[in-house]
Amino acid sequence: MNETHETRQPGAAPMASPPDTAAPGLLAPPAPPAPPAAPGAFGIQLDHASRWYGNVVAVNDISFSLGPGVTGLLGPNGAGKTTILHMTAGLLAPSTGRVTIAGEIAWRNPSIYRRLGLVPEREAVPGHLTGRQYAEFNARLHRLPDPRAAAARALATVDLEAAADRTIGTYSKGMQQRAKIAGGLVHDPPILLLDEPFNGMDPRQRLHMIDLLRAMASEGRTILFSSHILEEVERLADSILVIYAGRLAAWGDFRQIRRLMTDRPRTIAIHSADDRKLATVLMPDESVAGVELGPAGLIVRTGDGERFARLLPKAARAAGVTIHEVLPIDESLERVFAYLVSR
Amino acid sequence: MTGDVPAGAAPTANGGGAPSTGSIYDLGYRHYDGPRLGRRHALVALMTYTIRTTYGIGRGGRAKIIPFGLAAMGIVPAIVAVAILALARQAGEAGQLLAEASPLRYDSLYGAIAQIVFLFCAAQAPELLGKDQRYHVLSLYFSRALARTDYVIARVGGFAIAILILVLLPQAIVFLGRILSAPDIVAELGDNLPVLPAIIGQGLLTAGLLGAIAVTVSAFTPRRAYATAAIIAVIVIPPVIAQIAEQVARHDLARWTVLASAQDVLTATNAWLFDVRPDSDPVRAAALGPEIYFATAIGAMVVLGAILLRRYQRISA
Amino acid sequence: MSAVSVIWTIAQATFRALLGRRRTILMGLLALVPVLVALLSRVAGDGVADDRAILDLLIIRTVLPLTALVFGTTALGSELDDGTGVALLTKPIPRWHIVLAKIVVAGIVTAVFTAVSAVVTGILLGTAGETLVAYVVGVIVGAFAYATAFVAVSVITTRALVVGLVYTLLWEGWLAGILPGTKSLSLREATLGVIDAVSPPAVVRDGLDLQGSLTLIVVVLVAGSVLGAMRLARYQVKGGD
Amino acid sequence: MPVGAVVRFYETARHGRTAGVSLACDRYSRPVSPLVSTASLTKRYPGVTALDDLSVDIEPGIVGLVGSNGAGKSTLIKILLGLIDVTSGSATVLDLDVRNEGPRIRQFVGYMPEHDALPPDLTATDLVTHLARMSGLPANGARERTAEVLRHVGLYEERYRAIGGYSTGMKQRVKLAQALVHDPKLLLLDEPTNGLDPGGRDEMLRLVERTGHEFGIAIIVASHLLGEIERVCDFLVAIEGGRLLQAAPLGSLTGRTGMVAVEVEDGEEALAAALAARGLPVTPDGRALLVAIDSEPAYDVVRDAIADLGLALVRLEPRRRSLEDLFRDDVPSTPGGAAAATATPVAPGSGPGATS
Repeated sequence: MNETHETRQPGAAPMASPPDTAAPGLLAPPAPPAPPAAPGAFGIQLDHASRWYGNVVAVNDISFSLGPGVTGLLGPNGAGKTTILHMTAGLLAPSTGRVTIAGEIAWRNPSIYRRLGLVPEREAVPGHLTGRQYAEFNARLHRLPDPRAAAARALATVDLEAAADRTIGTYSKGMQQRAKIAGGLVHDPPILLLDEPFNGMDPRQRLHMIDLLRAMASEGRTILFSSHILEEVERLADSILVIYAGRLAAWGDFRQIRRLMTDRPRTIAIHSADDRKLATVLMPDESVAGVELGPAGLIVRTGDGERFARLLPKAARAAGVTIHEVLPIDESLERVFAYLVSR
Repeated sequence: MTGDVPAGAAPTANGGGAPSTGSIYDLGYRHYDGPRLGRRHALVALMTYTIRTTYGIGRGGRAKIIPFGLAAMGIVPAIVAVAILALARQAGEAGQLLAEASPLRYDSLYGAIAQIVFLFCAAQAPELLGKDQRYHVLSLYFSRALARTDYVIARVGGFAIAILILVLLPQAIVFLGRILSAPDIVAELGDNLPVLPAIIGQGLLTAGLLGAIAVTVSAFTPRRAYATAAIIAVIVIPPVIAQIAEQVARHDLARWTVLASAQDVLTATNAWLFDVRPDSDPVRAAALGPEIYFATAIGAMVVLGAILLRRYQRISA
Repeated sequence: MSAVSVIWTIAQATFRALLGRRRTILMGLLALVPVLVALLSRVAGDGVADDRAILDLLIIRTVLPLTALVFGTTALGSELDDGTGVALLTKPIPRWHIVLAKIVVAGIVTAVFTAVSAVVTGILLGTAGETLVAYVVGVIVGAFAYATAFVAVSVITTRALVVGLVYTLLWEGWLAGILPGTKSLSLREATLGVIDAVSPPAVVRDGLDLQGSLTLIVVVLVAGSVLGAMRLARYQVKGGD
Repeated sequence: MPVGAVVRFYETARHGRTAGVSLACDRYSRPVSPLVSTASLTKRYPGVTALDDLSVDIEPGIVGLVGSNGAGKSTLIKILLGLIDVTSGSATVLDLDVRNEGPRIRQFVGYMPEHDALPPDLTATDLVTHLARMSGLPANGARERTAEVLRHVGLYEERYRAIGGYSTGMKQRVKLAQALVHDPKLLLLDEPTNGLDPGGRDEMLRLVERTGHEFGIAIIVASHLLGEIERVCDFLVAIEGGRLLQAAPLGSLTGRTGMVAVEVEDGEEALAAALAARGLPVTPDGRALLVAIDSEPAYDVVRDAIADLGLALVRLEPRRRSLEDLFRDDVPSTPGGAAAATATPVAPGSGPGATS
């Protein structure tokens, strides 16, 4: 069904564009420079990877490669997101195809964990350890030269110093999540895999974590995280990977993806001083597919967004109508996601 | 919603058939203004629900196999006893000896089905309590018009009644069997009636004690397999210890271990109620007064009840 | 950070995980059973019962295998099931470090619980010092053999507890009685063989001799560790959507 | 003692959409006293203060309850249900005192727990009917209400299958249904979209909105997701470290800031220069340009500048304050709303017993 618009199956995979937005908010304390990935290799790469259990195909021939920056992994429940994350984490063998971390095969290759930080959603944290002990436990297993300092830094990064010496069993859900993140970051990895990282966090911690991940991405790290909260993905991710029924439905910047959906006319809500007059002025132009005057102001459906956007200010000035608001209604990540998974 | 036509618009005059004018009824959300029966009703509803769940009624077929299977195994010996009795009575004088020798009289019936009752408790109690804890259903119960004590009372009460049914059914069959097979029903009824209080008394003790033990143990072990194993251990092991103690030890230390064994306590009360010799060596060896056994049984029920209430008072829903 | 310190880190965490409050009490009670029986027979009994028979029945046949079963299957198996094991797997350390640490800890904890129970029971039964030493040695060797076997099983299947129960109750218990051949694969017989070698009993048993016992124990120790490590290397997280 | 924020709630227009619930008197035409009212409510656990001297009145409507981790959100809900006792202070729900009227309150209050709380072997119909009986409904009343409520939450033929086989979305609907079956006056929802995928979250939020505005049932939604609260709720109560941070109608917290975000396909610099030249200072903000517009002609200046440069006007949107500002450290939380005097926001990780 999706022949109507060419889905860019990128041959030369576009490196996830380095984030053009400056990393807002507080920068994490300057971490030591991440160990360089193998030259020319992508942080995370799937090459025609599939995974099935008997006849059930969980992941069906998916290829993508991610460089520095933040990528959001999206998909309805049961679409195969967790299977992809497990394969990328080297915890699950692909039935066919290759999964590599910094150029190295992920499956049965513990050395990838030197460069890979993991925050799995399912992983339970041992309740009897304190936050500090858990971080130091991870640091020692990574054979870090100074595990205590590394643990302290990781705990500071996730703002857990206050509760570091309480056992994790007494932590709230959000604090347990931050302890897990501290454990996953303690060896300062250049590549990060996070499965619903903000689950259970309160608004303040959420903002802090978003700023943290943005800052880490701007240091050149490759970050892949899955989430169901699209507001967060929209704010944090440079590009998105949408998985649906085990297939890669879309990949890249969601605004570009929306523009590629030429089969869905773009809907724009306009509030102006005189909606009816503006409507009559806009109608003659061929880019206007439909107009509706309703309580939410003037709704225009246009097949050619760019042309209409140039037309609007000129037509309004000609008609002497003041424009107060111009809102594209169906361009949010929510809508794009809904369109992708509803085909 | 289309025009808000009052629900149940009166049909027109043409004999109450379909309203000729046609009307659209409001399918929107209707508030409930029926009766609200409050806490007591909720407790009774939970108790009856518990009894039904114990027998797997209202659940799939699979849930009925164990309870009904065990209940059937409890009834079979009673039916056999009644059959023997009926044949014996037909055979006139010679039959009288046979009737007396019949293995199953009221007093021995409890002993005969004891194992079945233990299995029933061990299998069904976890079914009631384990699931509520393991799947956090408790938070749904406690957020309703019930207090936590109501939940406990309803669950224990319901389970004890279910056991009572299991235990009294065979007795009822033997009781009816005796009367119906007797040539002179009124006379037979006359001399069977005085036994009734003993039957019911022992039934209540058995259901209360075993029910309380099973429910309390499964309240502390949400996982079904462990709960069943634990209940069997609590009911089966003490009699073995009492047995060993009685043989191995001469001193009176052994006498008191018999009180830890629910099985022996019930044998003792059964013997006193029907005034027959208790067929349990430790009980005979301990030679304790009957009031001690009754006190132990009732005391145990009270203590277990308190433990249960405290457990559910402090459990985090 | 040498291999030893990594293994020690895992071991420390495993000790803490295994000796949770509830499990420690439970295993303490199990270890108490032979002591109680010994106490009872000493206080209330007349003659002194055959101490070796009680030690064999209650310690070697019951407390040792069951303690090893619980600690062996939970040391690694429970972490793989509840997800905390992922923290170990996603570390740049060889898999045999993990398995070795788990076996050592399970072995030590089993040995401690069982040996203490054996010694206290022996003293109460008035067992000769030399026999007691034999039992302690046997218990330690048996503990590590059982622990290795059960840790390996817990990586291979999630039903390790059931498999372990079937092995101890059916294979070593019931079948051993009927088919003498099974003795050569029974860790219980191997443990008894070691004990008899250290302090020969009055009546010679027809179980495994020392040489047979030691070969079985060494085979179990090596095979268990290697198999466990290889299997852990290929361990895959289940399902997920 | 922070001033109790008593805010009467009136029909407010928000995001260009009238909130469905007006301050109606309730069905028995008594003037509506506050649905929920707490007076210096305090709850201390050993070592942690979950609620610290909280005084707030909550009116009928959809109320968002936001708070930092362990800030006492679920503690407050449990207290309102009369499930846990109170260290000091008092609280009333529907004019009933939580300290001694627990069972009676719970007859008129529905609760949807956050975690999964459904037995897998029962069907939705059997479970909800049984729980209706637990709320004091007679047998046939329970049966009718269950059928009605399961229809409203969108469970049709699946209601006769065992719950074990349900998707997370369907399980959340069953949990909502059991909270609605006894026709409560107040519904307490603890993170209703927990664990749902985007489609499921959207449906659940629509269901919550419909339940609150069409069914006329007061709702308190505890949630960590500010986007959800902004979309569904009419009123906000924010708790931080157990103390009241903010209690105000949404309209007052997400009002316009007087700045307008202008987004063009390309050529931002040219536009910025043009606007500055015409006396409208511009500050870049990501893809958009923020322009201070305070008069009608100013809009025309922007329009004409874009038309002159022949640029493509993609978005022209008044920038609103968002709930996040309450929680963002660098932005001082401006006192919004009628009388929402707020306690000074407790900085994270400091202060006695702060458990965030």
